[in-house]
Amino acid sequence: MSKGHIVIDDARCKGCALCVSVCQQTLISMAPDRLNTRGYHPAQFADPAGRCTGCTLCAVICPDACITVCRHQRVTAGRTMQPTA
Amino acid sequence: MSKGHIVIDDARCKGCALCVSVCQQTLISMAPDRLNTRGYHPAQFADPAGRCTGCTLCAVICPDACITVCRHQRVTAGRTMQPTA
Amino acid sequence: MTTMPSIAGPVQDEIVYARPAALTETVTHYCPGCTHGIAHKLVAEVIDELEIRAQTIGVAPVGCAVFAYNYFNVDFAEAAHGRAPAMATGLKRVLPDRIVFTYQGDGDLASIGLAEIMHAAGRGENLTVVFINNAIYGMTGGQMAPTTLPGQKTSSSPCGRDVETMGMPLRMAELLAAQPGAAYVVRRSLHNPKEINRAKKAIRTAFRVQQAGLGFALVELLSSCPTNWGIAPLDALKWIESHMLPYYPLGDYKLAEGVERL
Amino acid sequence: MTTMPSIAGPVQDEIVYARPAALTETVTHYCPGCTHGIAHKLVAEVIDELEIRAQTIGVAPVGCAVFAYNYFNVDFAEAAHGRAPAMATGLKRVLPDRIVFTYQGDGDLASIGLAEIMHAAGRGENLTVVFINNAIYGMTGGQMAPTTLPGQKTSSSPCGRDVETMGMPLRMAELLAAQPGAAYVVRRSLHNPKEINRAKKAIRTAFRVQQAGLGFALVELLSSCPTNWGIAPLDALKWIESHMLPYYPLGDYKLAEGVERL
Amino acid sequence: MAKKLLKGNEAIAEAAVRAGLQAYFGYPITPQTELLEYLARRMPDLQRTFLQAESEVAAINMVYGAACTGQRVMTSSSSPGISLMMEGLSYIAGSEVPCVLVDVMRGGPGLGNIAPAQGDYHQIVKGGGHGDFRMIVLAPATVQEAVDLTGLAFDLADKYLMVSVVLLDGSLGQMMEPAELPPLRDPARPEPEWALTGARGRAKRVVTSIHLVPEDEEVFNQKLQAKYAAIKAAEVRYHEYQTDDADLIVVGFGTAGRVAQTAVKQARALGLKVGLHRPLTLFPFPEQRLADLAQRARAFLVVEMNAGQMVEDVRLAVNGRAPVKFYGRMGGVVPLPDEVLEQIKQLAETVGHTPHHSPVSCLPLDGAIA
Amino acid sequence: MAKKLLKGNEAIAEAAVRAGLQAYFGYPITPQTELLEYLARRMPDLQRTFLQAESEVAAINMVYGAACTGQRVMTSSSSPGISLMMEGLSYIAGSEVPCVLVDVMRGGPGLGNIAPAQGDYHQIVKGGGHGDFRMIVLAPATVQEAVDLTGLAFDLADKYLMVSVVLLDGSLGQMMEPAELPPLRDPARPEPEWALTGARGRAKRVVTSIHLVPEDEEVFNQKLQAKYAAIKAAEVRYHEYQTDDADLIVVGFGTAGRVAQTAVKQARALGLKVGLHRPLTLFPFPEQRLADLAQRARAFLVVEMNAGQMVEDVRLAVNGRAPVKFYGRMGGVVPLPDEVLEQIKQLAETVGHTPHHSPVSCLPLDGAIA
Amino acid sequence: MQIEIIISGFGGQGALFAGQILAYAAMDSGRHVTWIPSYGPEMRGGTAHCTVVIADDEIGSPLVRYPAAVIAMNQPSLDKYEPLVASGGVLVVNASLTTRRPERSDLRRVAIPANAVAEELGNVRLANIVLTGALLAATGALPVEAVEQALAAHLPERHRHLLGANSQALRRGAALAAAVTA
Amino acid sequence: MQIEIIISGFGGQGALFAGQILAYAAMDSGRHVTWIPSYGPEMRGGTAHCTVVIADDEIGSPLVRYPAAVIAMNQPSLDKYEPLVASGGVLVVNASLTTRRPERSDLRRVAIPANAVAEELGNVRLANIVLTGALLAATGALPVEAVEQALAAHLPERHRHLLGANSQALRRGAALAAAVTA
Ligand SMILES: Cc1ncc(C[n+]2csc(CCOP(=O)(O)OP(=O)(O)O)c2C)c(N)n1
Ligand SMILES: Cc1ncc(C[n+]2csc(CCOP(=O)(O)OP(=O)(O)O)c2C)c(N)n1
Ligand code: SF4
Ligand code: SF4
Ligand code: SF4
Ligand code: SF4
Ligand code: SF4
Ligand code: SF4
Ligand SMILES: [Mg+2]
Ligand SMILES: [Mg+2]
Repeated sequence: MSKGHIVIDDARCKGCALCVSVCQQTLISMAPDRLNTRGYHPAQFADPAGRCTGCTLCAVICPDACITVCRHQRVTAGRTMQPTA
Repeated sequence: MSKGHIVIDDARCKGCALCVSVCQQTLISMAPDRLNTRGYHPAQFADPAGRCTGCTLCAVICPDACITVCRHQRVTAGRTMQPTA
Repeated sequence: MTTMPSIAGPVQDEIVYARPAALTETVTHYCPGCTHGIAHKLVAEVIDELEIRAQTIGVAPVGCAVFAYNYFNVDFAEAAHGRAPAMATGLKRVLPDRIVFTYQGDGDLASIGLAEIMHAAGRGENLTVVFINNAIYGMTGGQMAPTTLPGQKTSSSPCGRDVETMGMPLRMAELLAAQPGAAYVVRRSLHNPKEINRAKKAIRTAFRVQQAGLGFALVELLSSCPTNWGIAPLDALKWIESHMLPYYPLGDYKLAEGVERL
Repeated sequence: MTTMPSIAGPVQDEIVYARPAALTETVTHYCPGCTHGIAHKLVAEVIDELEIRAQTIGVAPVGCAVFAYNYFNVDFAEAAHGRAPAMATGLKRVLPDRIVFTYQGDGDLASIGLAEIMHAAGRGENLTVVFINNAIYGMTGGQMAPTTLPGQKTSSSPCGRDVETMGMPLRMAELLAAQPGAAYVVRRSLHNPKEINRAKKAIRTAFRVQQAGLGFALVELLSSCPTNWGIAPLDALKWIESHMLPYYPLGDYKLAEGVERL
Repeated sequence: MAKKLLKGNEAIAEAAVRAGLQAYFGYPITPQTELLEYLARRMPDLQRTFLQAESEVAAINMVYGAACTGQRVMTSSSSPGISLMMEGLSYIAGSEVPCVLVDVMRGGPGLGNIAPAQGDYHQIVKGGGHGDFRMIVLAPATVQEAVDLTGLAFDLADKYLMVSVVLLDGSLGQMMEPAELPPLRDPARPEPEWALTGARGRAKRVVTSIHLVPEDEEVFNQKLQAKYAAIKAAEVRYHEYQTDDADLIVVGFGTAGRVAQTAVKQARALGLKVGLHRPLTLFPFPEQRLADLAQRARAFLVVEMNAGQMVEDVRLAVNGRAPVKFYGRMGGVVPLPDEVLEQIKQLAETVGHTPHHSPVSCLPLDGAIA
Repeated sequence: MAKKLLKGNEAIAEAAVRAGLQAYFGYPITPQTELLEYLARRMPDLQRTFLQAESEVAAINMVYGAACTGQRVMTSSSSPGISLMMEGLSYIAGSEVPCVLVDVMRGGPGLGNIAPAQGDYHQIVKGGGHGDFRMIVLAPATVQEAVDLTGLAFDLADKYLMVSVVLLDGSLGQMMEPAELPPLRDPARPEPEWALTGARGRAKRVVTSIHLVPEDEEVFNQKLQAKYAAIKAAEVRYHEYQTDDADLIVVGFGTAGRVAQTAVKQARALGLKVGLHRPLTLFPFPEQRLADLAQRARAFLVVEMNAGQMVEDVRLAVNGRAPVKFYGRMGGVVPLPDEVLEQIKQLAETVGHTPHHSPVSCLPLDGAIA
Repeated sequence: MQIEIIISGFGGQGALFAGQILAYAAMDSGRHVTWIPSYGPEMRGGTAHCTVVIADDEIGSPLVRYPAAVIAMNQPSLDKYEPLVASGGVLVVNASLTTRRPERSDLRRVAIPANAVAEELGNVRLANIVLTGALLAATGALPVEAVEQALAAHLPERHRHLLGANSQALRRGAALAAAVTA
Repeated sequence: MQIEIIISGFGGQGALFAGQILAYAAMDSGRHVTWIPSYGPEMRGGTAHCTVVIADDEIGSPLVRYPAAVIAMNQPSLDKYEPLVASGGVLVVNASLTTRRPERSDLRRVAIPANAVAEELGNVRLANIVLTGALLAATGALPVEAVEQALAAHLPERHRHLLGANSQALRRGAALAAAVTA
């Protein structure tokens, strides 16, 4: 039951991996072979188990302001939102 | 029975009167009408009563290093030296 | 943190962190993992939150942040090396109701520009200064700065900073705090999210000090230069913690009267 | 105090105070009662007493003491305004076994030359600095200095120094004492014979610190400018006491390890 | 307005105030200090900014900042202080913001002395700072011209977005003469479209001197050069005296030119056909006018209070069409009319025998100094 | 000694070390930084002084102090940093102590960029500082010349007691070429009779730039001018290529001159009678040699990496005897041989039709920039 | 005889070093040579190139608009320099990092999958040397042996163990150049 | 018509002020005028002088080598300027502070014990005005009334009460000049 999710602006990412280091849930990794348009291996978010807490730590530390963090609104009690992106 | 005396380098004196202000014995005064070669009323030392203690205060404060202070050596007990200059 | 509505629809997400509006879309020229980027983001967030974008004028230094004017969505001037405080003084004196800030590196502020920053603080100029201490000259390729640590190797101290000939590093926050006109002088660090959040609060206060007209405000930020330190971005953050923090203690070095109330 | 034999003869006087040999015979251009003259005398006496005349190199500032090189019987260079510490650094680094001192006014040292003095102290340059704080620009006719007191009228602060726009005066001894490379930083005054004697002791220590290679040494001397303060020499000394002492407390601001033992 | 007896330095200060000076930043230095001191009294009365900077380096960078707001700003100094402003002036030129600089020259090099001199010509006119930039340079010789050219300096700075310099020697700064001041202009002015004032309701603006790509920097430099060419075409100003029928032309700026005028008058009284050309603008230099004069003049004499600096610009303008002789005094010595007269007489004699196109010896040491 | 492949900046540093450099003070700035970094490694090894100053202002004043000891000292920088040294350089000139300054020029004005340029010619050659002073200016175009002229710079500085400048653009600083280094000289040297070393067993000495009385300052200035005249007579150096029978003379210094040489070679291949004059000394400028060349040459083309600065000195030397055309690139753009060849061809054509003594248009905007 | 060579690639691909090795080899062979790099902020993460001029006589301009030979180590370099190679000149292309073949028919075109070859040799960082070998074969600017000797003399201490691999790379490149033409 | 006047004395004797008053008077009379002081460190405690040029036309040089008239307020000024006064010119000397009479016979020489006269008038600081009065009488440069009016208009506020004394001083000087010649 995920509480949040993030969106990484791929084109802006410089592959510094700082976001990776702060995610307590280890939801971010560096694309091993893919290069983005600026020639970096970008960060990628994968949360199949819905563990993202929307804690924003990854976004706070990202030097290139690539990460948008959403927290899911429980509009109706007992119903879980899906990420929009 | 004077313990000391001072010599003022007249040509160097700028008439600032700082020496006058520190002599506890009031032995120094400013020449009221005489101008020295640099156009100042110079300080003058007069110690008819032999009250100069050779305390050096006047020399210490003189910004132009005009004042030489001598202390009289009692070469023989009971005999008082006269100023040499 | 600003709450922004996400795309409308039956299910609603709350965006709790997004790129601040006071940053332009331009991709920065900073090296990967360089904390200049974090500092920029914090300043921009504060500008957004205080809603001062339209009245703020920034002054960029000569240093890696020389192109800061490309990245902020506010009016900007580019100063000569070290002279940002003088330039900012000129701006602020003529436009006292605008918010003027400088953004300076340690070479810029603590070496060539030491007189200008000290006098700006001395006069109590109503300025906000964001001071990036990365213990090195980034832009010119890693020479020794006045803030370089003892023994730290740089391209101009190849055997490590020798305190015998170069003295100990300058602690700028402490020095500036001693200036009578300084209203707010603190040191923060950018090496982890917690410290980053504390740094942001300080930047916010530094701008509010100016808004309140209390005098000179400066936030020193311990920062990384992975490229010229020659280590990976994450290791660079660890190096801040292990090497810089002991010599540059974080803390509030000057809180003039009135600052607490802000 | 050196004891010099007087003219030989049957009766002998002891000269207990005479013009120091390290002063030339040249009459100074200083105004009557200006304490620059006292400071010169003290430096010369110390040079005599430490017997370092033949190994000392002085650096004159731009300020009323610009012609100091005419008055001291030692090798002398005349620096650009505010740059005496840089020039002295150049001299001392090449000739580390000579004694190098600068003699600087408050405009020179605390205004235009702030970066150079702070960095010399920061690097711990082995220099001796005699700093004449007379709260004004003497040579140029009495403009405000960074050390001018609040409310003090000068030709560039005709209504008195306004701390709102100019901040409070800089306390240089305190600022410099905070520099890591400073070994000896004290403030003394020249307003009466007792303080003059204390000042001399401090100057002596400042030279001995250099001899011992302990680092940067500076003696700030509260000094008078009767001409530009517009008062008589004696009143000027009283003004030091009544106005300057309260803001500029005399004292020892930095005594590095080893100084006490000198 | 009636004339007032005004001291050069103060006249410039008051003229600047009346031209709408909004902020002054400066540092004391003789023989310029009265200018700063005058503004220390005057500016606060008008609620305008006066700030004594910590140094000339700071002063010019404060000016740089204040100039970015589009307001009228000024600094002043004398030779050594001007040298410290070179980096800042290059930045201002590279950013195209307007400001006014007053240089009250004194004897040099180094600390030199505080006597009147004209040794900063190259520094100010050719660019003592790095890179290819120019400043408009106005050279008054009377207090009235000091007043008028100060006003003009602000107008030209604004028109061309650059530094305008009022260049004078210490004696004019200290001299009193009757002069008429213009009325006090309302300093309020429309905001220029490049000014940094906060991006309210408009796109953000940037003032910078950086063009990282050489080709871009070249385009920018071409723009600067085009501007300088336009200034050369439109803004040349000079004062002449009896040049119409002159065989010999004496050229001098500021005090030297004024002293030369007396000598020219005396030479005329002796029947010599001499005229005076006194440039009021040193950049743009009146090169076309001098080239025109060279069509008829048989020789030129350049008088300066330096070792020979403007004389190069005269030679460039004359381009070999006539000999150009130099007479200079240095180190703070002001030439007196009788010396200049002597030079005129000598030149009048020589020229009879000198074939065209062989320039008369120019080194101040070659007997040129009396 | 065998040749080594050396980078311009490092070659200068090592050449200075071998010439007996005893102390270096400098501040980092691109494209000069390798010079400083090289000495940061090299000097401590030799127990000599390397000190990174807090600024260029401090650096030049440290040099000033160290130079007072009579030892060989040097600083280096690039354009904006050089501007900050103007006051200090004027003091050094006014005190007659020797030192060496290296300016590795970049694009300007202002912060500009870090690409190679020659925009500091006026600043360095005519005196960007206040007062009438000159510096010896040496302009290498190859790494070998950089080595040789650095050694010469120290010798001339010592001989004439003044600042010698090694002036180059960023590309030569970055370039590698084989060059032979001279042997390491023993830095120990007799103490000059003006050096400040402590007045042991001799009268005290003073180094100052002050002459308060104008007449004294004038005498001092005359002494300086006499020295400069002696330098002009004795120290002119230049490199020429195929000038003997040349109709057209191309003039350029440093990299621009080197690029022009290739163009001249190409033009010769096309049958054009072209020669190259490349000054190695900018002060003293080879004015007599150019005047001599002007006796036979029908036109001159000056190529610079600026808006036209040295061209003035060429015009002054040619003095109207032949047209002098200018071709310049600015802002960090290095001209390439083909552009210069194009200019040569155009000029060769024009000159056929141009009457003597009418100078070809000189503004870089007048079509001079391709 | 004079030849102008431009070597261009991403920062880190070793374009500048390849040029330096050519310069050393030329110098050691008694030829005149100049090596001049691009420098400046574009180097950081961007592209880097250098120009090497080798000649029998004194060299005038160290820069040329139309070089006689180019090594394009990546796509941007190919795009930038293909139009500039002097007619009849040589264009060596790293096929591993380019997406198209060179188009001009008035050039000797050599395309080599240098990264692949280098990896085969055990170290992808040898791609620059492979390409250099190809350049030598295609231009005859210098004998391969001269460059081998230069490598032996000037390879930085920390890379000395790679000397053999470097030689191999050089020769493989030269051999391929003879065979492979774009 | 043009006249050049140099007024020279010790700092504090009011040489500069006397010159300024002449300049004001000349300006208010519609004449052209320049006033130029000596300045600089020699002023401190040393001597001060100024040059005033009054003319009907535009004034070229504000400085001259051979002035038409000189007021020498002390001995050094007499020594310095006596040789320089233009032949046929006027030399006004303060007899109170000079130890010799002027020697040149081709001048109109006026020696006045100005300090004594000023003290008689109640204030030794009026000596400069006494000498100015003498100069006016001896040269006819300006009418005494013009200078009186200038004093009235330009005397600093704090000295306004001395206006009457100043007038008297001016007139006494003028009267003496008529009588006393050195
Ligand atoms: C007058 C002048 N001197 C030197 C330089 C070269 N320079 C550019 S940036 C810089 C230092 C930058 O270091 P810092 O201020 O610490 O900023 P960082 O790059 O580390 O963020 C220097 C010395 C210059 N541009 N101008
Ligand atoms: C670069 C420069 N700026 C300004 C001056 C003018 N100037 C000479 S002395 C001085 C200030 C002197 O004041 P201070 O240092 O306090 O010395 P003081 O005369 O009071 O002893 C100034 C501003 C100068 N000579 N050079
Ligand atoms: S918001 Fe928190 S949990 Fe989610 S990806 Fe970022 S760091 Fe991980
Ligand atoms: S912190 Fe930002 S730039 Fe760095 S890898 Fe993560 S998303 Fe990319
Ligand atoms: S030595 Fe002492 S007692 Fe004697 S005159 Fe001086 S102050 Fe007076
Ligand atoms: S203190 Fe010195 S200068 Fe002053 S009056 Fe006394 S003797 Fe003269
Ligand atoms: S060089 Fe250092 S400070 Fe500059 S952008 Fe790169 S990592 Fe950041
Ligand atoms: S002006 Fe002031 S500081 Fe200078 S000598 Fe006179 S009294 Fe002393
Ligand atoms: Mg830094
Ligand atoms: Mg002072």
